[in-house]
Amino acid sequence: MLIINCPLCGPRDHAEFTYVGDATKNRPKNGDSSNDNAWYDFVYLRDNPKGLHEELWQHSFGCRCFVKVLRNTLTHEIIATGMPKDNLILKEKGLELNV
Amino acid sequence: MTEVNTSKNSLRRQSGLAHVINYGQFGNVTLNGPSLFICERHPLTILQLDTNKSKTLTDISNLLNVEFPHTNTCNGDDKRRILWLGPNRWLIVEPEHECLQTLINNEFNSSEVFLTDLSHGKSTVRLRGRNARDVLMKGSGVDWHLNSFGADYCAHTKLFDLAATVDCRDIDVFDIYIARGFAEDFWGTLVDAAAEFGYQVD
Amino acid sequence: MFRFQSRQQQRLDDGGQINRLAPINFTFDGKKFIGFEGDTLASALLANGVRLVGRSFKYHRPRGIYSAGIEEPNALVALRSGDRHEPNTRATAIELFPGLEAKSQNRWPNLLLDYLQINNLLSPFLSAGFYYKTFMGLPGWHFYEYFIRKAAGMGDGTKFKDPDKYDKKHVHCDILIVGGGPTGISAAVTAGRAGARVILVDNHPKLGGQLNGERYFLDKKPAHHWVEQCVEELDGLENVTIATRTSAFGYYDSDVVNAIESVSDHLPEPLGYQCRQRLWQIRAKKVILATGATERPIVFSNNDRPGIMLASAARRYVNQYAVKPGKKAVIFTNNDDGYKTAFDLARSGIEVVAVVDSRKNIPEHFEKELNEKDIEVIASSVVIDTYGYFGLNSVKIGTLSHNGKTIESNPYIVSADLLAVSGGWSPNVHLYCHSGGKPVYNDSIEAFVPGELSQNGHSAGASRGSFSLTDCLQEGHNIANTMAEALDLEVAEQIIPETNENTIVPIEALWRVPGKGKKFVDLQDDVTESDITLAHREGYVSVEHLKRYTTLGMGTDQGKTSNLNGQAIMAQEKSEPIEKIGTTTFRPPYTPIALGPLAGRDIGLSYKHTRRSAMHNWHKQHGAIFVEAGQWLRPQYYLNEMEQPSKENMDKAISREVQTVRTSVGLVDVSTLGKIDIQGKDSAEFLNRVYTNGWTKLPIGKARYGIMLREDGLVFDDGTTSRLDECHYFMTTTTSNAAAVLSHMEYYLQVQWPKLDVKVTSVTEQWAAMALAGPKSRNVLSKLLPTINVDNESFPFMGVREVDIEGVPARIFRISFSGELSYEINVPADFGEFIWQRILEVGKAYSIRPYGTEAMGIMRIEKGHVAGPELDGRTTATDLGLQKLLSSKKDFIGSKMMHREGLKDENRPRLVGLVPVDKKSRVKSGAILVKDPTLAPPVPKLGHVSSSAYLSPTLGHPISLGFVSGNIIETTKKIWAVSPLHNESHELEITDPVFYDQKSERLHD
Amino acid sequence: MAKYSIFNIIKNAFNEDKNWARAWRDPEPKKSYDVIIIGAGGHGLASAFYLAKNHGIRNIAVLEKGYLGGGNTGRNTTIVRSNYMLDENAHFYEKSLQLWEQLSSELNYNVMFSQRGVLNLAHTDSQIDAITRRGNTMRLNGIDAELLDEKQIRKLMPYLDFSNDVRFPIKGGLLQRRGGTARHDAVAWGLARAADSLGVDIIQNCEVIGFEETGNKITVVKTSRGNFNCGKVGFAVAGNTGHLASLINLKLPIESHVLQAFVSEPLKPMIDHVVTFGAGHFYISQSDKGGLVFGGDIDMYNSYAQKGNLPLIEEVVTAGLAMIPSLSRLRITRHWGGVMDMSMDGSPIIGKSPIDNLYLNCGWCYGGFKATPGSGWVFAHTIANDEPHSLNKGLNLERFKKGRMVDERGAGPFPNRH
Repeated sequence: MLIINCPLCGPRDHAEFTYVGDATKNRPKNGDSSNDNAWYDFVYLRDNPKGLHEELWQHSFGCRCFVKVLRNTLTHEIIATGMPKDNLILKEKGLELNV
Repeated sequence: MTEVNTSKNSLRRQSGLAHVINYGQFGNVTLNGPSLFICERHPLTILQLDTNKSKTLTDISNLLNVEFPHTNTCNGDDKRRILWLGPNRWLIVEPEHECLQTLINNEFNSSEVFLTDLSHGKSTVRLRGRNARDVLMKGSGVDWHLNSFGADYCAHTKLFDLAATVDCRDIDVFDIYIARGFAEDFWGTLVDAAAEFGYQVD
Repeated sequence: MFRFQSRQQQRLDDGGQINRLAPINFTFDGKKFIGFEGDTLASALLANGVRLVGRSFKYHRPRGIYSAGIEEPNALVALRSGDRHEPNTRATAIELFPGLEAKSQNRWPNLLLDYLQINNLLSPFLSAGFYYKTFMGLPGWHFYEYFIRKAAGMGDGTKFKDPDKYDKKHVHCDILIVGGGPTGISAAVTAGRAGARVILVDNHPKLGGQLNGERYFLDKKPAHHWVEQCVEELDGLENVTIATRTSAFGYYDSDVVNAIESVSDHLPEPLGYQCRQRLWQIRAKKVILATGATERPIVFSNNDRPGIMLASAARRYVNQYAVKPGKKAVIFTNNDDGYKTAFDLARSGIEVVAVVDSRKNIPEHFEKELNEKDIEVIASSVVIDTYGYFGLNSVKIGTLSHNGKTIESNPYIVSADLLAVSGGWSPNVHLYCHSGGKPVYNDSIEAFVPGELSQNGHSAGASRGSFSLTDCLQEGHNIANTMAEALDLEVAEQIIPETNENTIVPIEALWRVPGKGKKFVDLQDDVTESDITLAHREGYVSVEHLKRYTTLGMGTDQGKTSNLNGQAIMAQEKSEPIEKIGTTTFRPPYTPIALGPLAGRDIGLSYKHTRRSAMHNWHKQHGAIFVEAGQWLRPQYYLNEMEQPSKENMDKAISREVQTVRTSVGLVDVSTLGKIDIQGKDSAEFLNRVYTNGWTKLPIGKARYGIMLREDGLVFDDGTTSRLDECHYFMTTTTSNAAAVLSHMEYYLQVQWPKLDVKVTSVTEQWAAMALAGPKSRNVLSKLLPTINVDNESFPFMGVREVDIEGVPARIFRISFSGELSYEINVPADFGEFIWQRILEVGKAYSIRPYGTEAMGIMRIEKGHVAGPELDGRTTATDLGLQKLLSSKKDFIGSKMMHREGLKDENRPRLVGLVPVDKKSRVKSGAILVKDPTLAPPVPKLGHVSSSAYLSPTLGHPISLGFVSGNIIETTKKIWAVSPLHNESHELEITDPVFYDQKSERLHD
Repeated sequence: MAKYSIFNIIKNAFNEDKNWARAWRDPEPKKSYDVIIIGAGGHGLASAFYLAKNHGIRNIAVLEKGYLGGGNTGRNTTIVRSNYMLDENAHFYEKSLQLWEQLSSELNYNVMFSQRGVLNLAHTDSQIDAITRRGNTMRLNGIDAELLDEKQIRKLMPYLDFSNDVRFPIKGGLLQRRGGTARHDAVAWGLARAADSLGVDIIQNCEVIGFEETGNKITVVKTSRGNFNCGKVGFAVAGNTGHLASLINLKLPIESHVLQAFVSEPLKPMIDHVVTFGAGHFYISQSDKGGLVFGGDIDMYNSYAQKGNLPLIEEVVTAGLAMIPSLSRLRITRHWGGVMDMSMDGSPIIGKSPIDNLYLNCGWCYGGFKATPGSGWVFAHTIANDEPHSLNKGLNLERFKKGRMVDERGAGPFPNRH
């Protein structure tokens, strides 16, 4: 089990959250002239790193906030959590990005 | 325990638990009597309030004369209670009497304050007694220890696999809010978990 | 003093931690015995002179009791009977309780005369992996398998439901201590005094661990005085919880440790309201692993006979249980531990024939006591072989050559009925490894010990290779203090008691004794030395290959006593250091755990919570037959009082309900539809982005139908949304997608478009919803709302009204799923049942009736409305004939990806109506559409039937919705529906999906 | 290669099994290989075997970072079936099933392929409709399938819960009799032995650490045991594909997720088929050793950790007891996790890649084990001919860009929902 520290509610079992996925994907601006590759990349392609992974969870049984989590996919260690706008990787810079 | 109420509809307002509650003492009740007391709080007015205008917030709390609580806490009493729900979102709970919604609507601009009536969407159960925390421990991974979850704390969590809001009214008194549709099942699970301690339903 | 008389011929007259005043009756293989409170089944059997308790897995060799703990490989029994039957239970871990019933396993017809002992003779042909090399030809493996399976397996399963209850518990603490031996107790005292929130778990009925099995003195008093004194202090500390009979079985992520509390396994059956077992989910800031160590055997010929056991076990039987495991004992050891056993056995009046020590020099500090007790030590010698089929009767001893590879001089045989073996101790690093740690090899103790830390679980005492009692006590104290400091608690004092133990002389590794014969490495799975050498010869040399090829360590004991020996032998064969060979991965659980506690109370009808609408109980009382809709229960149809549930009555009820709606008026519970309240000044813009059609121009008081796509351009969900106010909307979703749609919208609002001022809230439970449908629905409504004008002009199609029905605030939407004039009435849930009944009363005049999901389903098919079977996550708006809802004037979710070539392909199956040519055949949904039903596979598939109405009471014949490849629709009007599963095929006519009221006139006036 | 047979077993028994030869060599790597397959799991070994056997290519290396068969091949729940609905999957998995039926004799190694039958339970009318559609499609594709009603299932599996206090009653099920189980390790070992005997170099403890490219071609594979020149390269490292691809800056529509499994203590025969629950994530079969093998769901979050995760085990067990209440007092001896390549539509990717001489065999989700021989068969063909076999045409990488997803569940581009 993972214990995720919700920035608002505090540490909770991951069973209270719904996993959304890779938080580093940028959605192409809705307005922009359709760039197929950008959309293909956003919807389908993943870095799928073995090591640090910045991901989104929704605290669906709690405050319903979307929470950003920086987690090591090899050890499951959670390095940091924050709100969607936070850039955890920058925050934790100095961390080697592939463990 | 049922709240006093003056609502013209009270006679017809039927709780989601109307068909499951049996009053009396059950489970492993010892000579010192039951160590748990369970009852429904009904009918209640439960109003969700959204606003990101702090000024407005102060005005409303003056109107309701209850402070809006900070993250993971609650303010007020059984007459009027406000729970923190999420960012800029609160739950106002009181025994049904006047129309709280109109009260607020008349005072404030609907583009600044967003109200959602959830009075009928939630069932409320009060769990009281020296083993109350032991029952909560069976259903949720929140740290229910008095030092981390004392009076006026609230938690939105997964309790016996249901989305629940737990409000610590007092050291061993808890109000639990769950979705009305699951009320009957939740009640069954709760009393089953309470049986080993012996409980009384009033 | 009164002493109970019983045939416990091997019971010592005094000593031990058993209660001689509390005799307990039990049976083994039907024979009656008596033991004492404090016994395990194993100690009670030994007390009664029972040595043969089981048969081995593969060769069915007679086996006895090998250990005194959870590591037991041999003595597995079937405990209890009937619906409480528990196969493969370790006799050494069963607390004796009155009426205990145990049976031996894996033998037929009985323990003595077991036919499959033939395997023992065939063993030369049954070496490791033999089955990979044969049984390949016809009639195929499945044929041979039948017999092999019968021979394999251990105990029997059961057919009955478990009568016992199970429970779960979530706890938190600062410091979790696993293991209540000297280390754990010492740690608990220090941590407790420091004021930390402490939980101490131990799988035994009482604390003490190894101390209970030894004759240690602490501060000159027997060790149990110290234990009792500590327990008393700990019980007094409210910040300390002691959980006995609680076995920590796994160390998981985020420093979560799970344990099983055996609440009533030690009782004949649970007391009222008591559960059998409880699963603990322990969230700890820090963990102290004081899990001790396990003694291991030495591998020599016929080292598996009843009467052969671990040296420490023999010691524990005399010391803790006051049982003589034998009369004449030989001790075989490669370390000091064997001497402790020799002394304790001798002290208990067991004749110790000899201590066979593979080491050259005997530690001096033992000489005095050896002389006192007149025990002979045979140095640099080994046990070569043993004798006695059903139980040990003699032992063959020989001297090791200098290189240890051969036996010198002429061996000799001594008679003995007990052989106590010590091959050294292996720290229990299991939990440390679960936590992510990698063990490292320690030469001084010849075993793996914890290496670097992975999480916050620190090992202490024997579990990190510190075998001296003083070290254990000291380490427990130290680690607890270090942790207290880290937690900003004040450090506590504790005076470590002084012990009476001798200094320990390092072990000299001896893994296997040279020579021929069947030398067992893994006693439970009958893995022998030769299996391992064969594996090496054939190249299965990595530890995992070794394990999987020979099944080493794959039994219920997971190789607690065998893994290291096996790995060491492989290392010798490869002439590599053991370190390099490594260990197999330690997997949870540490000891096998029952499934019951993992499910807790979520069994039977509580498997998944049931969700009920506000009118549920009315439905129940009025003949509703319910159907699952996700977690919801919905009325499928209603039977009249006279009708019994049956296929015919079902059809009757459904047609009845459809006809009522089509000709008069009906009422259906639609509370399960998802309802979402949307507020905020950007709501219209937001809806514009989530829906494919336009929303900016929707006036207040109007509803609109819309579909949502996923980012990949396929249809996600559909429903209506109504504008209640300038910035206030009310959305409905399908029942199954209610939660998904809410999260979907929250995601875009919080993550993608945080600037939009929109608030969404689920109000599904707040509103009880019912659809009043049929040509007479307006009449009913107007009676219900005498003061309001509900005629077509003032309350038009897609109109929305907020009204008051007899004092109940209601929202009424003039929308229709059935295709009839229809009003969806929403009232606050507590009023649901009341309003529902009022409508039926008012509707009586028009012979109104409630209808269920079946009738609703038929009518939506008649009307060509899509639902679940069409919205299957693989269809585009165009597939569904909804292309007109795709706005080209704006961007919306999915608007980019929906243009990919595969999604625009002309040949994609598109929604059609289907009517059997004979106008009566019932076409199954799930039938496949083909050109010609007589074709042989593989048959080209042109589409499928998605939804079927076996009879449309309205049209008087069956109808279906389905999908047909675009190119076919153009060219053909007829097609075949085949269902090979039912040997059916029917010719169908392809029609428009809207069968009923194409112009939708009935909706509009 | 000394033939395995009952006679040889007896012969060898008389000299204490001293004459058995190594099952496969432990060769010193060569400087250069025509084809380098990365990953000595079932798929990699099968690919090498069929490259050598069907296409006459012999200068092949299979690189394995650990020990062969140590990945998902050695930790899956060993189920073999071909009960798929969509053509792209159905024909491929059926070919694979046909190869299974002769694999033991083809390899002269008993992989214990046991066609005991695989049953998928249905608990609602809509589930019945869904399995009906699937079963009918199978039959039209020439794949065996039977629709059973509650009575027939009761007869076949009396231990299922047919009582009244059950939350989701059993309404019917789809049975594929030709489906079943196989001994997973034996598959890897048998393929290794057979491939080795055809000259394939299986190089264990050899981790790939990078690639050298010229133009749009891989020229050198860098490993912990030195650099090898290569003609063509094939990835067969399901679970680790994402990581391996990152070494050559290739992004794929794949996420790694952990699938949980566990096994009970050995018991006398009690469950004779493979049964899948329809109202929760749970399936079960009994191994020949007697252990009940339980499979469930994935953890839902990206992971490369082959770890057990208890909350998920609890969920799976709860579903298990809902299906078979009498399991309650039986015990679990070990639970573990395997790392799955979860693709964006739940179907595998097997074919060419954007790099000229690199071929992909990945995205197997839970389908990997049953695909083993079929995967090797078509992958070998694809590598040998530089174009896909008709059976894996539809399972290409471009399908996502082109909007031709193969989505059996209709779950959309969410890897953890397939």
